[in-house]
Amino acid sequence: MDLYEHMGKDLFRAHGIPTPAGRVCGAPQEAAEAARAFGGSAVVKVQVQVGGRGKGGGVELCRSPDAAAVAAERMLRDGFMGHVVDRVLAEELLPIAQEFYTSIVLDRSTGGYLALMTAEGGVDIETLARERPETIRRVQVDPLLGLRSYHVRELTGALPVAAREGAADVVRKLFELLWERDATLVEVNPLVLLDDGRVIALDAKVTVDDNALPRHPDFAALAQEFPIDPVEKRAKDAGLQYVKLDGEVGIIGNGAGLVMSTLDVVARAGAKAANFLDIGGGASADTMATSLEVILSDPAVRCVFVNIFGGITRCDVVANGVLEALTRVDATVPIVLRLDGTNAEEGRRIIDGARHPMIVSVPTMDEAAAEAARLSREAA
Amino acid sequence: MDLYEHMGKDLFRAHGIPTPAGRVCGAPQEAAEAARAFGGSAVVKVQVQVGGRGKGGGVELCRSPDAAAVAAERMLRDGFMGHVVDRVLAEELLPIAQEFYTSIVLDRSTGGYLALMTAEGGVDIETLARERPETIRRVQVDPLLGLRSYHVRELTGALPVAAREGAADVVRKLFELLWERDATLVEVNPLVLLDDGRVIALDAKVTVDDNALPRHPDFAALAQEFPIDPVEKRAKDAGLQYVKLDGEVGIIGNGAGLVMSTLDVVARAGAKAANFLDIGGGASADTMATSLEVILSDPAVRCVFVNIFGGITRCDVVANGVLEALTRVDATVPIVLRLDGTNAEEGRRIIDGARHPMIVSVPTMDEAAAEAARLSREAA
Amino acid sequence: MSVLVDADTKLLVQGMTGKEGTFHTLRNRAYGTDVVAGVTPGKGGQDIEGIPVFDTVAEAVHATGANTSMIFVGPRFAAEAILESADAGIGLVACITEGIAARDMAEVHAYLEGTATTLVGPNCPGVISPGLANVGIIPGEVCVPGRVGFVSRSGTLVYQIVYELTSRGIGQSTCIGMGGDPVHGIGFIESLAMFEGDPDTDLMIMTGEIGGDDEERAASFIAERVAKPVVAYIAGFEAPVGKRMGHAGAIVTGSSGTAAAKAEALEAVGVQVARTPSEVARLVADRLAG
Amino acid sequence: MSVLVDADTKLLVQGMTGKEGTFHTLRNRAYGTDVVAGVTPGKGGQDIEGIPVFDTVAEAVHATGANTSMIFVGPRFAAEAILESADAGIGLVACITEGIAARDMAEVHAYLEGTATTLVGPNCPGVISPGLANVGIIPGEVCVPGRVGFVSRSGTLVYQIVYELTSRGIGQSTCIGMGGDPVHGIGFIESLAMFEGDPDTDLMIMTGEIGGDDEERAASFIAERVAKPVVAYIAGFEAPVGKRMGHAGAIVTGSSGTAAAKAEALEAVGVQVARTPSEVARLVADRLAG
Repeated sequence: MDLYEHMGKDLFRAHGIPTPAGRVCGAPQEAAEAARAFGGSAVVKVQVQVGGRGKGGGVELCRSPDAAAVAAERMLRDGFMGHVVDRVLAEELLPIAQEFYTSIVLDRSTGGYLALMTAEGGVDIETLARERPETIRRVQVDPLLGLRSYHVRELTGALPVAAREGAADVVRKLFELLWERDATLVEVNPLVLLDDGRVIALDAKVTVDDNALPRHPDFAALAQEFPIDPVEKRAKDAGLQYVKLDGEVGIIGNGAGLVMSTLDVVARAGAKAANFLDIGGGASADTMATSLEVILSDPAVRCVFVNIFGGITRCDVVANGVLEALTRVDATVPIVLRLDGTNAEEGRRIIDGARHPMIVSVPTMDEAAAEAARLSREAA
Repeated sequence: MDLYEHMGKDLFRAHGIPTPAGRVCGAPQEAAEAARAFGGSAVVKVQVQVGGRGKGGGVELCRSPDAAAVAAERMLRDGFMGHVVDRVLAEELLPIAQEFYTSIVLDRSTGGYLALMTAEGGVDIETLARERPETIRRVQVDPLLGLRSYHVRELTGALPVAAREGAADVVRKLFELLWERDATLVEVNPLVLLDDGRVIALDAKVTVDDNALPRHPDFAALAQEFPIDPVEKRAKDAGLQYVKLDGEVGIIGNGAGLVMSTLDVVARAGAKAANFLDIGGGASADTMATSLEVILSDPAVRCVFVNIFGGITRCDVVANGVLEALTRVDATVPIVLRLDGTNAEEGRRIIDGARHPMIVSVPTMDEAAAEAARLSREAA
Repeated sequence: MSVLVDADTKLLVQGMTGKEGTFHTLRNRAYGTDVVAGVTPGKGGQDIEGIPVFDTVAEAVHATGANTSMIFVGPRFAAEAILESADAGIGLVACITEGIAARDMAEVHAYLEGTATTLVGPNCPGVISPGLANVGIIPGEVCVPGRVGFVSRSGTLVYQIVYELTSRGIGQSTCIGMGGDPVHGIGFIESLAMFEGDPDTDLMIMTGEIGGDDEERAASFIAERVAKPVVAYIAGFEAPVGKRMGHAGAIVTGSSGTAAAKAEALEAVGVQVARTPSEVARLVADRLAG
Repeated sequence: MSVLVDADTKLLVQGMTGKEGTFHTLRNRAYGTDVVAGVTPGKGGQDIEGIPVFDTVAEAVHATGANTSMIFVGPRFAAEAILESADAGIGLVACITEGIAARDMAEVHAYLEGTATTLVGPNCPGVISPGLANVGIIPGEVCVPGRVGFVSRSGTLVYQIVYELTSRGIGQSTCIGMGGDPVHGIGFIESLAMFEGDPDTDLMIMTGEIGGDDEERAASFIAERVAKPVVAYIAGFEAPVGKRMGHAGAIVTGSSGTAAAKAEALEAVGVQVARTPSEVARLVADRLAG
């Protein structure tokens, strides 16, 4: 779970990491007031769960309260790169001497943590990593040892002497935060040295491990604040993994790998998937009914491809689930059903026996994808 | 550093480990008062830095305040196995259902910690370990992981079901104590199940790592409470390792291994060492003078064997140190001086040139030991 | 004719007395796996259809000689269950449990480095050596013994692709579901190395998916150390691009994590990359025929 | 003609700028050891008689290719100094520092198990391969090159016994002062194993002392794995018996820890145990002559 910047900064402050003074604003007038409180100027930033705000117009330096109100109004009205914006963060403007970058991230290639620091702030960090990797210091942190003083020394050695002590304090506290709050990423871009010698975090990116949410009830509460599409919410509440896409073939499958694979096979057949929907291990009539409702609520869908490989899930159970679901949900478009694996023949026999007018039963994944593509073209 | 039981129990209580109510008493009357406060009876125990109190008369069950006073008086007067006793611990008597044993110790053979537990309390634990080792559960605890719930489960599986939860709580807290307070041993013998179902620590043995004392100033303060021989104190204050023994040849050497070896060689020559004294790396006149003073203050000493192997220490420096020391300290018995290693010849030349009447210079360790033994026999 | 599990496997199941645990334990036993013990704290002394239950792994190992563990305990306790097995000297642990916190797994991962314990998973379907032993939840019915080694990040793709192989009469030496969690036990490299060294494996299949750089690293390994033919499949060419906040991930791996990049990395070292699951079986058949 | 250190040793000194550090660094260099770097946080960029100082071990390794580290930093920081060297890929660390807390060393010990770093010490005099390299504080003047390997728990006994050997014209392949702290790096077993495998070592000497069970375990190892002759010496037959509170230590080792018990264990497996340091040299001379 990616936290909004202002949430990340609340965590930073709770762990003693210095940040600028700031106020979360839900209306333009609040941004103007914040700017007045900060002496007439403010930085106004959209609060969204994506990066790239600086280049995308999501951050604006405002030299007057009015300018802050105008910026906030624009952001709240227009959103950011397709994301709804329901709040902005207005922060004091500070005199910056130099900009740096630091982060700590769970490194899946080693199974440990990797801490990064560079003195080259204010540039695109991915470009820097590609073109001048030697400018970025990298330190592996063993989870059983934690961040040690020599790690910190190695990292801050990248910075000018004046910033080392302040940056060391920040990176130590970042690791504490990461560890205690089960974050998989903490990133500060930029970390800055101010004219007065302080080192503070101008930005805060924190990603929390979803698997660890049960031990952090406060994060679970935060999750409620993120705007979510009502259809996605319905799927989520039913325990389904659903992501809306921009094609025309609705997809239902069991298992993330198989669903991803289904998207690919449909694409190769010349159509585009309207969604990603993984029902996981369950294939009850309830699950199937909810899945169909979710997908059929998308007006772009011209046909549905239900792709089930029976492993532990038995295909006869799936077949009955689909048929029962269709007594509750109106099939407004054709449904291509592929049942394979455990008890597949019996499942197909059940489907064939029901002779449902909207169900087309096809035995293999490739043929089913071709049929779904054909049907969606016909319906266009 | 071995803590007195009452100090160990203070630590136990600070870490939430249940112990009997108790009072430290410096006078018999205090023990009687304590017994009265506990309802008329008490267990009175000497506070010393050695084990084996139960068998040696160091623990007495007293059924009346008078009996407690009598026991305390005896202990404070007679001491325990040669140790001065300046305090006893009077504790409430509790109804014991069953006795167990548990401990956690730094295990030098693995470099980690080993936790032990057995349901067979009230017996000699070393005998049990030898004769029926299968009755003792042993769990290796990796220092980087700490004591985990499965370790605790494995240990308490040795106990009756009624005691498991209470014992689990105790062992978890023992490990916390050991870790946070840099103990190398925590031992509870016996750990008991009371009639009311509680599991509590009747005894407390805690050994603290001397090397870790700098980070535990409270322990350093405790160390002041242990009675120490004034001669040993003087040596200790001068940074010397000194232990009084019961022979007649005073020993001074550089390095613990060499001093131990010197004791052995003297024994083979037919004499007995009066002490163990390691001057470490230093061989200044000051160090040498203090060492000689310490040793000559022992009336049993009939001659002194100074055994120096010059490694980093140069023998010429040692020779000058010894001569200068003897201008400050009166040599009342002969001194056998063996200088070997770095600059040994020059050192011996300096000694020979000084023609000090009480110094006998001998080039090898074996010959020097023989000479020291001969001189001490002569002086007998 | 296999790696990791075989006829010498003596299986212990942590969390055997739960619903899932019991179901799959009995299923594995029915397949022919030698299931010797279950472990559930507080239930020592009971049994499940004749399989004795112990309070701790150490007791179970002592009593039964178990050498392999399968874990079904809940995500809060599963990481410690792995550590418990490692401390008890278990050589192979297959952790089926889903939802373990990454920090807990990072600790486990670091700890296992100093031990002789191999971990498969977590959040994985386990390992099967067809005809010999099944340790996990891969449906044994879809497998047949043979000489193709198979390792997959995705669980359902294991079933799907094994089914395609079996349908064409291509048997498997061992199928490994390594799991897709960020911190996991053995991966492509360790699996491919085992298959390369297994005299009864002629060809190996690896199926990856978007995210991370496991496939890219596997490609480098194949170039340097693998002589046997490898067929790959990558899922997720059309998958929705994940939202991404920080840059650190991309800096760390130096990889875009896309299916296209992974397929390209593998093809660059001579690995045939199928575009659909059925094409995997076809390529394998062609390769074995050639 | 040696183990652990030799002409390929490229030495880095942690804590080189301190008084002790500087003294022994220059002494080791004068002996012929290739001292390439010093590390002292905050003093990067300085030098000591031409030896460059760095802020971190990683930087020093990167700049100089150091493969061995010697540690003189104070006891509060020495454990981390070992970890820093291990993380920087240093193959051999000799930690001279005395007084490190056992808990810190226990962490280090556990961590090193998963790495390729070998630790000697702490609280030890280091390692010398006479004529090739001296890493530590053993006076090089008392050593001569030869074919006897020597490992000792006690520091001053190293000097004493090497002196006795040299006086008789018996040279040494490598002398290892392993240190006597409760938690330490390589011990008798690892040292004897290295000497056993070293084609230029004909005979080995081990000198132990009272306490612990290192010598007893070494005896078992010798019985099982060592073919070359071993001569031993144990100090402390007459040493004061330590006061002892708890029983756990004795239960753990199952050993009384006395010099007599250790000598007996070694003699039981055919090791000749000398009773005085000079007897060590005599036994070695006899053995080499025989």
